[in-house]
Amino acid sequence: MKLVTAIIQPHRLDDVKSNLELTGVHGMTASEAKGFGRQKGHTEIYRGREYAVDLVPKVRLEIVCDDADAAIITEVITRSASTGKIGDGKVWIMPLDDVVRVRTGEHGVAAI
Amino acid sequence: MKLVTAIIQPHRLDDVKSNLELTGVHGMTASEAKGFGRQKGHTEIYRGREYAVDLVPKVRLEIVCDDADAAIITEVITRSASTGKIGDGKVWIMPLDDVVRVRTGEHGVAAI
Amino acid sequence: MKLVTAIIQPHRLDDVKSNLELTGVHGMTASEAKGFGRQKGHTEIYRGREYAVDLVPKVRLEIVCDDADAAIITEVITRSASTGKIGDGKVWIMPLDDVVRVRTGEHGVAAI
Amino acid sequence: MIDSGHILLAADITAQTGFLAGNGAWMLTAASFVLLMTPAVAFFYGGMCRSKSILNMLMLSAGAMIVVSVIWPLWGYSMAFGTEDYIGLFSDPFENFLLNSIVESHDGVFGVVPGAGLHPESYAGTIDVVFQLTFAVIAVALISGAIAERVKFSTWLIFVTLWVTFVYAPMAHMVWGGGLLSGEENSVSSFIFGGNTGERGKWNANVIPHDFAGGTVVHINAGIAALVTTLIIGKRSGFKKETMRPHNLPFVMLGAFLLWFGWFGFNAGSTFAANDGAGYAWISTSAATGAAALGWLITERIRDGKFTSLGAASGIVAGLVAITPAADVVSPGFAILLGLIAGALCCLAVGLKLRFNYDDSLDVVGVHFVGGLVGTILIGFFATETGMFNDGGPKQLIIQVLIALIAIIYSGVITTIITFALEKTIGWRVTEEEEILGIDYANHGETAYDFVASSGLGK
Amino acid sequence: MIDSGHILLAADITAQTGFLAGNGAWMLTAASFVLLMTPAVAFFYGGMCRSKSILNMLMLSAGAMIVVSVIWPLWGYSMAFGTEDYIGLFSDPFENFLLNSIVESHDGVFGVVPGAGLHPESYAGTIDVVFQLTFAVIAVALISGAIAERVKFSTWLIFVTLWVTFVYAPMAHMVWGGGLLSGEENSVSSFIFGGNTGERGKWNANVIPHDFAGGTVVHINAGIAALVTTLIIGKRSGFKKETMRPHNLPFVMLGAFLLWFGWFGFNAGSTFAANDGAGYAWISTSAATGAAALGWLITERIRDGKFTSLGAASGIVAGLVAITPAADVVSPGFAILLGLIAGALCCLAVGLKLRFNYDDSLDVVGVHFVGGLVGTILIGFFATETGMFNDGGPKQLIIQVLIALIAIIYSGVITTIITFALEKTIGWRVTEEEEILGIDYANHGETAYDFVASSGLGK
Amino acid sequence: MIDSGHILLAADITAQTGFLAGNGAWMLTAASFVLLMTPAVAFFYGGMCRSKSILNMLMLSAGAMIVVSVIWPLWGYSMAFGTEDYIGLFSDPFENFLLNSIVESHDGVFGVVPGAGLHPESYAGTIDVVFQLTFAVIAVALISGAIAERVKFSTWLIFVTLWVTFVYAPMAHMVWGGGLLSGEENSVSSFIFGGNTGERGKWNANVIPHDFAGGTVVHINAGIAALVTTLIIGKRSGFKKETMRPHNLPFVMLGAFLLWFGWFGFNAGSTFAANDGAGYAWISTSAATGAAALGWLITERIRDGKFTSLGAASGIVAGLVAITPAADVVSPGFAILLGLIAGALCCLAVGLKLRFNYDDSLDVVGVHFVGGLVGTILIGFFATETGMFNDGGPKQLIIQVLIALIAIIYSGVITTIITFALEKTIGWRVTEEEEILGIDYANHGETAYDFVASSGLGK
Ligand SMILES: Nc1ncnc2c1ncn2[C@@H]1O[C@H](COP(=O)(O)OP(=O)(O)O)[C@@H](O)[C@H]1O
Ligand SMILES: Nc1ncnc2c1ncn2[C@@H]1O[C@H](COP(=O)(O)OP(=O)(O)O)[C@@H](O)[C@H]1O
Ligand SMILES: Nc1ncnc2c1ncn2[C@@H]1O[C@H](COP(=O)(O)OP(=O)(O)O)[C@@H](O)[C@H]1O
Repeated sequence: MKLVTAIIQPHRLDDVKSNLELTGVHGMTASEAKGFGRQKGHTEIYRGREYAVDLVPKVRLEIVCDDADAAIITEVITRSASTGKIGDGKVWIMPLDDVVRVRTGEHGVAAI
Repeated sequence: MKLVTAIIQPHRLDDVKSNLELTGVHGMTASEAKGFGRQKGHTEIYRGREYAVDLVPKVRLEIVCDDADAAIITEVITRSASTGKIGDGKVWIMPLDDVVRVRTGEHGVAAI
Repeated sequence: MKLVTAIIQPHRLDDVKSNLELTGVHGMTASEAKGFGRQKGHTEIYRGREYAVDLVPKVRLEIVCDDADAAIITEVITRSASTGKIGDGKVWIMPLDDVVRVRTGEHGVAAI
Repeated sequence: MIDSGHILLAADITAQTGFLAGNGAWMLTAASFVLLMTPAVAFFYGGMCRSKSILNMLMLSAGAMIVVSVIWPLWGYSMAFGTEDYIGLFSDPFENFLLNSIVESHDGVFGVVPGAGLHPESYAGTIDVVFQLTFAVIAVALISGAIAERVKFSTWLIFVTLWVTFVYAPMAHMVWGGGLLSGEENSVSSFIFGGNTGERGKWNANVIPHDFAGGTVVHINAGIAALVTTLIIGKRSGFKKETMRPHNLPFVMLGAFLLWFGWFGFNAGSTFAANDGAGYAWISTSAATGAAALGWLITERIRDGKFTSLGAASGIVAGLVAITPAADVVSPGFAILLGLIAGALCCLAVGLKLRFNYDDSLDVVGVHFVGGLVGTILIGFFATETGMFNDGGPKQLIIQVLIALIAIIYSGVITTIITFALEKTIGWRVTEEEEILGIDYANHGETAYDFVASSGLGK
Repeated sequence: MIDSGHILLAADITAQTGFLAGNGAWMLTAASFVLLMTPAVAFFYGGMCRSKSILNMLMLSAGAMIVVSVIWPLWGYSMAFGTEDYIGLFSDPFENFLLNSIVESHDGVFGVVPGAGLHPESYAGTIDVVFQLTFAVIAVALISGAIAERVKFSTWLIFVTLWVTFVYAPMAHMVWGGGLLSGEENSVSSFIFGGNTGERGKWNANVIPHDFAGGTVVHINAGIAALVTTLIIGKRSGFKKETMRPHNLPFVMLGAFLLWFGWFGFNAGSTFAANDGAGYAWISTSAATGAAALGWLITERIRDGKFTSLGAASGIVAGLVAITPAADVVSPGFAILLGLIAGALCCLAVGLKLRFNYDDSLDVVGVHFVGGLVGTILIGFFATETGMFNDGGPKQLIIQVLIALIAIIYSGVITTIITFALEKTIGWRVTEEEEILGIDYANHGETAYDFVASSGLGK
Repeated sequence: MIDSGHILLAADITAQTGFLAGNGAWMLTAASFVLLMTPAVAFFYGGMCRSKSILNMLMLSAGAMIVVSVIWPLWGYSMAFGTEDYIGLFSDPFENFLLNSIVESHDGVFGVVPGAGLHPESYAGTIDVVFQLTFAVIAVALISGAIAERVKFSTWLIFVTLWVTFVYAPMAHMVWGGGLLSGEENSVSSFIFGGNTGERGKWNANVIPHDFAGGTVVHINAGIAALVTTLIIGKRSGFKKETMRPHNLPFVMLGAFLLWFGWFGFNAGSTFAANDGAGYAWISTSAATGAAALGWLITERIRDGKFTSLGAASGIVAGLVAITPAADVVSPGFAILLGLIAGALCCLAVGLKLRFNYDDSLDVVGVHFVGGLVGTILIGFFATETGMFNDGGPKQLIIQVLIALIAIIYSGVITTIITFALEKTIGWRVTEEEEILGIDYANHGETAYDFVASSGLGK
């Protein structure tokens, strides 16, 4: 099994989620993240002093899947999250030893 | 070494934590997450308009451990986090190349 | 490729970030986390009742890199994040199958 | 021989000026209360937006306070409450430019209102300026809810200036300053229903339009302006696709609570005296407000199954709005009825924007326009002496509908002109990208909250 | 010949009505201030709950405002302050149903209170209605803190109606309306200590129970009701296992600050006139409040090693509560002493619930019941003329203890009946699962905050 | 035969005491408003700190309210407004210790201020105590902004006690109590410009320093004290390295809004009567405030390209500060001008700390010291009769500069002594580690917010 992790623009989450559902992905875990990269942050001003915010809000998605599905999931995310602008994010794929469903104790693909 | 990642119901955190401690786990990292899966979210209503919240609050736990302990840790988490209701979460296990303790620079099992 | 994950003290983030930049790391993803370990939390008091907070605020950093760079990145983080006090955190390294840049669809090292 | 006339006079003047202090104390307080209503609106609205827009929402209200505080003493008060009348629409902006004749004392005595002589309802003229100022501030601030989260702050500041000058001040003049919508000789009402000149040359209209504390001047006026501006300025990016839930409901409640508090200045202050009438207005106001919140909550419970806090807050505001024109002429029983009706109707009315597809973002039309209309018209039925349910015949009702209509037309037309003019010149909207990223950063270079700075992730 | 009587009369009436304006101005203001205390309580309590319960907490207070605003003009005021007395417990709810005789003017003049004639403490009767209304609102709102985070909103609305009708209005009548706990002829005090009929048939009791602004009527009353309801309704899921820390301490402080502010209306308003006595009450109030906060903070520092902000906020409230019955009869020095004692005692008292295992969630018993009791009883020692430390003998002390006891019994019994009746019929609690998920969502279908919507994670 | 003198007298006294009620009503209200300004400052400052310091910020203000509420009736009022004068600096702290002579009524009548006789500006003496109390509270609370996020709470409480006793009360005496900086015979002004004894032995100075509501007594005084304390106490860890952005700008706005509201009590209350003068002061205050916010925003827009909400909030406060000494003597036009100047200057002045490297954390010097100075000095130009732009010659300007200077020296020196004494004894700072972890936890053992408890991560 694989774990696909994606860092995407927050406003792309809705589209990515619905496209993944269409592809047959029925579960995922999301969390807030802050990105640092080529995309530069912004500068806020407080009483005349500038305050550089170089961490940009991102959403992190984690999806556990069967080996065979990793590529297509990666593909769907990449396509739906892309706006063509710097800062669109990354997707990476990691090998998993096992996955368990807490409720039932099922292991492996059955647990996804 | 292994990294055990668990997505659990927030209100199970206390029990999971104490059971892990009993099992001899002395460190872990927790973070907020939002889950999407079989468990459906809820609907909030604002001035008559419905607002579907389909991301459900979860807690993510990450535990670095010796290869040998991964199974038992997974087992303890699964048991303590389970309520039998849909949405109890997942646990997954990944291989690690190495782990370092920042304070001392120790590597491997000594760093856990 | 590798994924280096670091759990560090929040107030070390600035230094770690700038040292990583000096080392040639141009991207990373950060997120909030709460640590549990040897470092004990603190006790708050509300109307005479004590309230033990044993989860300590931490920052999680994730950096995708070429196999060759993992060691040096780990080294830089360890050095810059260390204060010598209990609770300085952990760094761990995981193997990656692949990484994709969302914007362009590039794979592998080119995507970092 | 003692000079009884003199005794009477001396004692009388001192005594009457005793009223001045009492009424003045209440009017100063009431003015302060009403001023607080604009911050209250700011939080009521601010809590309802997304977290990326609250600062801007607060700034739209703050901008209204700032600009109107400056233009009101310049020409605003003079245009609304001067002595000269131009075709029933406004008075001379230069007559009291910078309040020159009001802040000058004559033999150590400033003027009093209303009228020239001292009587138990008198109070200092300078205090009238500030009381009226606070009404102008909130009227324009209300509009901001309809165009939330998308407009340039600089355009808003100019809009505030123009709208208070060309819409609010004239409307106040028309209704309260003896203009077209008042009961004076040159008014619409006198034209239709006639009247006669009474003793001392005072005009007695047969039917007098009733707008106690600003159902027409403030709420219908701001409500229709809200509709017009949102139609011209257009929808927020994502309207109807995203639900845009309130980011901070406790702030919405804070706003509603402070509005309720401040509204006692608005309504009980509109008797211009600390007398039984003020208490009467306070009673109607709280009774109608409680009832309207119940009306809204019950409607919601039936339709959606829940009593929401946003509903309670909205119902409170709807009740306050609806009782505003009527607070001095409805008995407690009718006040409760009026509140129930207003609460239920406004609850249903906030859905209209989805049907008719205009982005009245925070429901200014549904609450203020509809609420103001309900109160203004129900006077025709409920008013103590002139309402149909009190054997008053239909004349009051007719005139109430009429003044509402004229106000809608006047405000609608002039607001359209102003809004269009700004649209075609400096423009109203920030770019769509800026809007998505957040109007707070776009307009003000700031973000509202930073709870994580200590975690190092704030920057 | 001049008619001197007439001159005197004319000047006099005008002059005296000059007082009406002055007192009216202050009483209108005071009523508004007291109304604001309920939102203040809402935030004081709301900040203390967990983030999943704040909306409900705010709604319990809002619900009190909404319901009481409607029932007070209907029958509440009449039951508390009517002219007829039923066995010393309440007056006729229909005498002034919908305030019918109060809002009718007779020859253009509304009635005044107190009494019939005009004198320097008079003010308009309509204003008295609203001032008293605000006391009823806050009294019942206070109770909500004891049963926070677990009850159905609909049950609460019914409880508010019943409690104000059967507990608050009678209690106000008993103490302030000439009933059992007053100093009138048919009172407990006159029964025990006697009295005589003075000039113009007015009764002079030998000992008069003293409850200036509501130590008994509001705080002991609400405090005991809080204890009773929490005992019947039961503990929150997780009580004593989880610590349930306040989720928003700045809101708690906001609430405490606004309470302090509003309490000047409560106490300095309870002289019913804008005179030196009002200033005197203001002084006692602020002195006792400052001292009580010090008392609480010092106790905490000794016991826990820290001066907490929750402690400061709680100490402020404890001081305000304790000085309430006594503000007009204690010198500044005794006010400070009273505050110190109340602050320290309440600080210790909030621990009782853990020992005796009842879930008075936000410490209504520890602060209002104990604070109210401390103030009521210390009058027996500190009161200017009648207190033991001022050579007054023990009679005042005895009667103070007695009225407190009777109030506890009356309120305790009737509240028990009401709470039980609701428990056995519609029920009080949401399900445990709903409670764990959050009462806000269960009751209102909402969640309070959404700081992350812009990150896309809000839904 | 009728006794006309008696008639006149009777009617007159009743009539004049009619004023007492009216003025009293307004002064009680104004005192309450001013008391609310300190919580307003607390939120204004609290929102500006980092989330780990807001509770402490709120507590510094709360501490000021608590301590001053206790020491003011003890000796504070007596030192400032007693009848005896010690070398023009203060009056006898024991004369009215615990307000003994003020809270005693003589034949049922308490004393009134000002002066002994009844006249239209009279009001009850007890009310004067509370009005003055609220000024002392806010003056010392203002200082806390300069030393935010780093000092021990216990040291602060002692500082408050000493500063109000040795700096505030004397300064109030000097300016308003007939001391050195007043226009009395033994004042600096009379020494320089002379004067003469008029009828009834009253002194008429040729030039009278003007400080209407506390430009010198409150703002210059607190501003210079802020500078001195921050210089002695030292910078926050991370000053100039980290930018330390405001963690909750809506709270900053809330604070600014409540300040604006409360300031009507401050300024319109400083006429001590509910008369035309109060209305006049209200007008100047709102005009200057609006203009100052515009001045600040325009300056920012030119310099930084944005209209920030922090700028609007700061500009509002700068305007309120600057108009404080002048609100009764500038026409609306000059009020606007004064506001514009103050807003622009303060906006520039808050940058000084970075250039001169002192950590005036929340810009007390830049806003209050500079704003107070601007208003105090501009009186010399703008004042209605005595200002240079109104043909008044330079004398008023000279005396204004002089009193400002003397106040700076007095406050600077005594504050230095107090601050140093505390530094050398109990110490001011928490440890650097505690400061980094957060002053809230270090001082109060609490953290402000917990939005995630329901996620189980709160502990
Ligand atoms: N080496 C990396 N490791 C982990 N995350 C990264 C890395 N580089 C970039 N990211 C994440 O991807 C986001 C986008 O990267 P950025 O360089 O800004 O744009 P792009 O990927 O479009 O070239 C960053 O904000 C960060 O969250
Ligand atoms: N494929 C997946 N990848 C990652 N996380 C998942 C996946 N499926 C489910 N989850 C996480 O597990 C949680 C529980 O899953 P859900 O399908 O609702 O219930 P259950 O696991 O009990 O069948 C989800 O809320 C989500 O956080
Ligand atoms: N086994 C573990 N798995 C994952 N994270 C861990 C583990 N042990 C510790 N951590 C993380 O590292 C942080 C520091 O660990 P701690 O034991 O307190 O100190 P140190 O690493 O200096 O010995 C913890 O707060 C936690 O976030």
